[in-house]
Amino acid sequence: MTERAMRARVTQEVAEVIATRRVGAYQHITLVAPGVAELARPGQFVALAVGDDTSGNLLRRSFSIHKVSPSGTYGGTVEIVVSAVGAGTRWIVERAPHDTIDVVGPLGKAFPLPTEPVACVLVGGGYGSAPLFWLAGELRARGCHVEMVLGAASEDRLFGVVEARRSCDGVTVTTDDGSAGQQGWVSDPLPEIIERTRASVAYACGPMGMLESVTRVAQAHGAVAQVAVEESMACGVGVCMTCVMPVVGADDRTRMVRSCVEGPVFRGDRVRWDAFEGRHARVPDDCVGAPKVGGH
Amino acid sequence: MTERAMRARVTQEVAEVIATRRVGAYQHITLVAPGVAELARPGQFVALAVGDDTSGNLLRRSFSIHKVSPSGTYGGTVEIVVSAVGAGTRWIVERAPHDTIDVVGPLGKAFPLPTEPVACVLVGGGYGSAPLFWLAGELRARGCHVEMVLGAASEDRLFGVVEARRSCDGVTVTTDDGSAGQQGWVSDPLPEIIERTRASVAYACGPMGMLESVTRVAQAHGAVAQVAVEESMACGVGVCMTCVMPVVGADDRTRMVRSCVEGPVFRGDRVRWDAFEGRHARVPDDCVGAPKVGGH
Amino acid sequence: MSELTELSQDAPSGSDELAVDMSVDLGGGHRLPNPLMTASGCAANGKELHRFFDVADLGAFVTKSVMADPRSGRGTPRMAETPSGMLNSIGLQGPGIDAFVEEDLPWLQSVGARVLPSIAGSSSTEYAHVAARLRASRAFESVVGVEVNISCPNVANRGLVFACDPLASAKVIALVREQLPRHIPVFAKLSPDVTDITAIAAACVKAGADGLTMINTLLGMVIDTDRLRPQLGGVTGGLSGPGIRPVAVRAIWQVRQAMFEGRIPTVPIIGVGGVRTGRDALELVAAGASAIQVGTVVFNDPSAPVRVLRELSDLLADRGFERFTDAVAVAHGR
Amino acid sequence: MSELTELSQDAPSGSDELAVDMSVDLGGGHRLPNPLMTASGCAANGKELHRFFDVADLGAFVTKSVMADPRSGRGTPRMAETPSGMLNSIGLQGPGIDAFVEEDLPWLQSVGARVLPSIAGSSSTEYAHVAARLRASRAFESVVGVEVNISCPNVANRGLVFACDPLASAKVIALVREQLPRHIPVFAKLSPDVTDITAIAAACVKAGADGLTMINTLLGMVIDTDRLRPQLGGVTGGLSGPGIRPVAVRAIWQVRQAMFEGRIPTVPIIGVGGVRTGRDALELVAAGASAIQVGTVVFNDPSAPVRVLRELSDLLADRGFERFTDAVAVAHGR
Ligand SMILES: Cc1cc2nc3c(=O)[nH]c(=O)nc-3n(C[C@H](O)[C@H](O)[C@H](O)COP(=O)(O)OP(=O)(O)OC[C@H]3O[C@@H](n4cnc5c(N)ncnc54)[C@H](O)[C@@H]3O)c2cc1C
Ligand SMILES: Cc1cc2nc3c(=O)[nH]c(=O)nc-3n(C[C@H](O)[C@H](O)[C@H](O)COP(=O)(O)OP(=O)(O)OC[C@H]3O[C@@H](n4cnc5c(N)ncnc54)[C@H](O)[C@@H]3O)c2cc1C
Ligand SMILES: Cc1cc2nc3c(=O)[nH]c(=O)nc-3n(C[C@H](O)[C@H](O)[C@H](O)COP(=O)(O)O)c2cc1C
Ligand SMILES: Cc1cc2nc3c(=O)[nH]c(=O)nc-3n(C[C@H](O)[C@H](O)[C@H](O)COP(=O)(O)O)c2cc1C
Ligand code: FES
Ligand code: FES
Repeated sequence: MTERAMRARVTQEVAEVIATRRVGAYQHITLVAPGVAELARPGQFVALAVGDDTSGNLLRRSFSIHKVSPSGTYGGTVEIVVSAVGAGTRWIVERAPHDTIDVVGPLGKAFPLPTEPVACVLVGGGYGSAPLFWLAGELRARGCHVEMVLGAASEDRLFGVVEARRSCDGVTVTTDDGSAGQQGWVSDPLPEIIERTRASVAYACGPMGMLESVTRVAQAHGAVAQVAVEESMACGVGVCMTCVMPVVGADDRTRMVRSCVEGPVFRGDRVRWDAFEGRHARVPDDCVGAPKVGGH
Repeated sequence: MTERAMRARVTQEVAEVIATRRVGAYQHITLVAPGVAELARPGQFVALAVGDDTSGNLLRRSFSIHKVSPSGTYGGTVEIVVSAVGAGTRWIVERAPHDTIDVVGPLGKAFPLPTEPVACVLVGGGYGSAPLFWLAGELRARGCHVEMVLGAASEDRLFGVVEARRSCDGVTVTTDDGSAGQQGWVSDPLPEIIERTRASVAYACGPMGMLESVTRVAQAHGAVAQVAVEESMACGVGVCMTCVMPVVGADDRTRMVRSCVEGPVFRGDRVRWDAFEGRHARVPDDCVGAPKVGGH
Repeated sequence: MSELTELSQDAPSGSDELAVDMSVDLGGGHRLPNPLMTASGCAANGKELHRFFDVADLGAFVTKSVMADPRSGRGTPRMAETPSGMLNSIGLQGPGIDAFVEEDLPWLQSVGARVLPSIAGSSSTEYAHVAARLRASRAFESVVGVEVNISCPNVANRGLVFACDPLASAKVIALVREQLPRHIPVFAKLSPDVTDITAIAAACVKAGADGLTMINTLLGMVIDTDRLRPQLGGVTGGLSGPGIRPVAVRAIWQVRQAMFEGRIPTVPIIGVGGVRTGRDALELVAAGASAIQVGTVVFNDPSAPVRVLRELSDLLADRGFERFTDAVAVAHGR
Repeated sequence: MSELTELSQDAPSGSDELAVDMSVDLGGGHRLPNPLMTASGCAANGKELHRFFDVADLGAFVTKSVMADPRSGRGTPRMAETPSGMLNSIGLQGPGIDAFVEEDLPWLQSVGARVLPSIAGSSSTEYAHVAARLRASRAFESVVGVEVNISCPNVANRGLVFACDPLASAKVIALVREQLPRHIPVFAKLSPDVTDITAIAAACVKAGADGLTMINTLLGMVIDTDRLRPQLGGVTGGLSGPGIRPVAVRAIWQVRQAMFEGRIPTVPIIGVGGVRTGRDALELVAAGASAIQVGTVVFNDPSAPVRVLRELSDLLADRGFERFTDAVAVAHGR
């Protein structure tokens, strides 16, 4: 890593795949990326290039960092959990050991950690649980009581149930179809857990709809929600303005902020959930610089 | 192979690489392509797709068929010899055993074989020798006396010297820098060989400049030249009209003909060598449909 | 006919097994069994691709643009590969209309193909002459429409391409329309290299075009960085392939939008530009195309048009469509 | 300064070790150490990329087009990946010119960058206002030129983009030119979505442009084939990336050719469009570009501009050039 990368706390490196294995519906991939491994914090993500020079897929794909091992037999490693949904993720899951992938990271803001040993609930939807085990470890190291809720459409889309039992003080599993754990959504058991553990923070990562419910439930039960969002990103490094979403700032004004550099972790109650509709987000009328009637 | 492919004498198949090895400056690749192997004749070529669905390289790359084995442990195989010069050939030479490549073939016209057991000289420049060993075998099976001239810029760019000694009645090697065989061009020893063996046909494959000299020398010494050309091809199957060159037809008129379907083998004395200049070929003024002065 | 009989022993032909009614009428009462076509200049005149699939399985076969006389085309190199596309400068090489109607068209008819001949000219009278000669062909029965490639240099106007000028385009279309019987729809093939494609579309439809084909190639250029000169013999060339698909989708969308708004009378649009898969075809269809041509991608996959047909039909079935035509322009007003 | 001192301990910066004299003067007597630049809107305003390389190593840093007031830009999704490119519809999100001159420009100056601010407007007077405010900035010393993004919808003309109309383009350029001191060259950034780009180029130069930047994005569109509606919140968007490079090379070639023929006064051209490697940059240079911007490819490789600089310099050395400027437009007349 160059001194610049060190100072900038971000680096770009050609990472070798040293392990890749199927876990339910996902692929769990381990990359040798010592620079990223050294700098990363839970909640941050990496952006992977797709294909080689002949590739027609120019944009990087973003993945939460599941785990880092800053040193080891191979030098530092970074692990990610990938759901193959399109051309880029399909290419990534098809990589074999010893293939290389160009990685930029760590990117974005990490989950803020409480300064006191408070109770926390961690909520993961699908592969959204990937960054939470590492977070759980850090929280418990600070003396926090940590419970986890893992939810997914079906059993094969749950990630890390065994690891959760190992790394947390309590684990609840929900599936939409009841194929594992209790049938329903992650928001169903959440009120009871927050109340019982007197949790002050609910950390969540998963689909937008889930993050909105977690925020609502947390607020109703006196906890702060910290949610890691997933917006379409072209650059991941803050230069393209494609990944924006409406978020309320410290001055109480809404702005379209870049989720790659000012996120992906936001305080749930700052996100303008009212502006989202399916995969689209409107610019709220009261947003700074919103188009005036008849204007741009 | 479908009945259509059989009748059409061309097929498209996803071929597995079963062997690939470095030979001097080239990569010798063996593909499992039973359909192509069954239909091919010496002088024909295959067109390989570059990359997978994510590839930005849309056009196929053409390669002379070096050898076919219509049956065997793996089913029929096709061998090619590749010089990595650009993005596509680099991708092809990087394929490892068990990787797959999409192949269309066999394409183009094969070398015409003499009906009588006449003497023949086969001239190969660089990897241009690739299709000649198979041709030599067929010629000798018909009782022809076969000598071969292999030429290249330097020793590492010669292909198949050992194989030539095995499959021919005489072999001469030339290199521009004298690093192997006699120093000079393939056209230097050619007059002596044609005269001595009373060759009626000179078959040649290699760069355009070489094909032109072989044609000239053959003509001067009473032999017919059959040359396999190499023009930039977008489709390889006769539909795009990019691979044309000026060739004189049976009616003595010059036309811009497609080298992928009417070639790649042409009678040397039919090719309008006067129209070539570097990598460009002009439309001769007396060509059928040539632009009129002030016209298109 | 013996060839056709033989064919029925092949794997069942594309259209038989399709889950969706793919048929479409582009005018003149010719109901095409499906909307897939070759693109002019990317399929020659049929024989070559017939080795890979039955050209009668296509909705229609679009031939290489033909002019009055035989043409040698340009010198070489005539192509350059570009990222997700290519550049070509063929210069409309072809046998001329006489050879076309005597050899190519009868052959296409003999294998049962429906044909959409593409015609070209250096002057509006040349277009008219080619259309007239086509009409007089003994194989004219196989023709389901005529595509007019107006992206040709107009010798009367310093070589400016007809398709860049609404008046010149309209004149060509009007003259061609006159030469052909009413039941033969005329399609004007538009160039995207204009400031406002809806203006050219409107001029063509007003002049009698029964449909529009969009888009022809974009004007582009590649420099050979070894020899530091233009790579193509013809200096500039036409850019095609998946890289330009977003331009095709936009052009189709804009013209179709203008039809919805009543600024242009509604006529069918044939979509072309960068189609590689059924998904790509669906993009053009949802934007407003009633038929789809596959051009450059044929160079990558010679049987692409029939593959795309299968893929498109499967995607439509997945999305609950019973008829292809219900998906045309469906993305408008969503 | 401490940051700059620290930097010298990094790997030696790009320009020190280059084999060729890469310097270039684009007007106003500002000699740039090299011709590599970021592209407006593809590099934000510097801080983000400064984490990957020293932005002062660039010939110039081109900032995101700034307008008079803060703007939220459009709703999302704002992007779609396309073959060898992408589509974007950001809607010129930005902090407005006041914040730009108070925060962004001083920061760029503090790290030693040479800046080419890009300005935009919805009316010609807005452009003039933004230029005037820029001139009044305390960090104006860092400015080596101003790029005028005329690919904005003109509210006075039904939202028609300025760059599609020679008169509207000329008016913007003339007003901006008036606001800026003589030693600050003004570059008009042209759109390729016109029938004749040389006509727009000529109008801009006549109105006072000291140079031209070519090209902005092509208008394109992608349809989401799952939901069968336009993928972008803004329906259409700008197509960029390597797929459009042949269009950029052609535009630069045509305008440079018009300069050689005396149809347009000769001014420097800044080339942009699909540059991924030094080889690509050399294509644009040989066609006529005196400087090169790297846009979309930064999203693939954040340090692409300095990598391309190294690669370009190596290629020029291989080809026997001693000075970058000798390679500009070298492909003409070969
Ligand atoms: C901060 C962050 C963390 C993520 N973590 C994970 C993870 O741990 N595991 C995982 O499987 N996926 C994760 N994703 C989603 C993952 O990035 C997308 O699934 C992936 O980019 C889709 O690429 P594709 O080529 O398969 O799909 P395509 O649909 O072909 O992608 C086309 C384009 O859209 C972009 N895109 C599409 N969907 C998304 C999306 N959901 N988010 C961002 N960009 C998108 C792609 O980057 C690409 O540029 C994360 C996304 C973000 C933003
Ligand atoms: C009939 C025939 C037989 C051939 N046999 C062999 C062989 O046995 N071994 C071998 O190494 N090479 C052979 N070639 C040349 C080989 O096809 C090219 O070297 C290869 O296409 C270059 O691809 P690239 O991606 O590496 O280069 P690039 O320069 O990146 O290619 C760019 C484009 O130009 C085309 N192109 C470039 N050079 C050629 C060329 N010489 N011929 C055809 N198309 C070209 C490519 O197909 C591609 O579309 C043959 C060519 C032809 C026409
Ligand atoms: C090699 C080549 C030759 C072409 N010749 C013609 C032609 O003769 N007439 C015509 O109208 N279009 C011609 N085109 C344009 C195509 O028909 C089509 O409009 C364009 O390539 C865009 O579609 P695609 O991206 O699927 O190729 C040609 C295209 C290519 C690549
Ligand atoms: C996300 C994005 C935002 C852009 N924003 C601007 C802008 O604000 N002003 C401008 O003049 N050009 C803008 N452009 C256009 C680029 O500066 C450039 O002209 C174009 O993308 C072609 O270059 P490329 O292929 O290297 O990206 C933008 C391009 C992209 C991809
Ligand atoms: S992804 Fe480019 S700014 Fe966030
Ligand atoms: S390569 Fe297409 S016709 Fe020969």
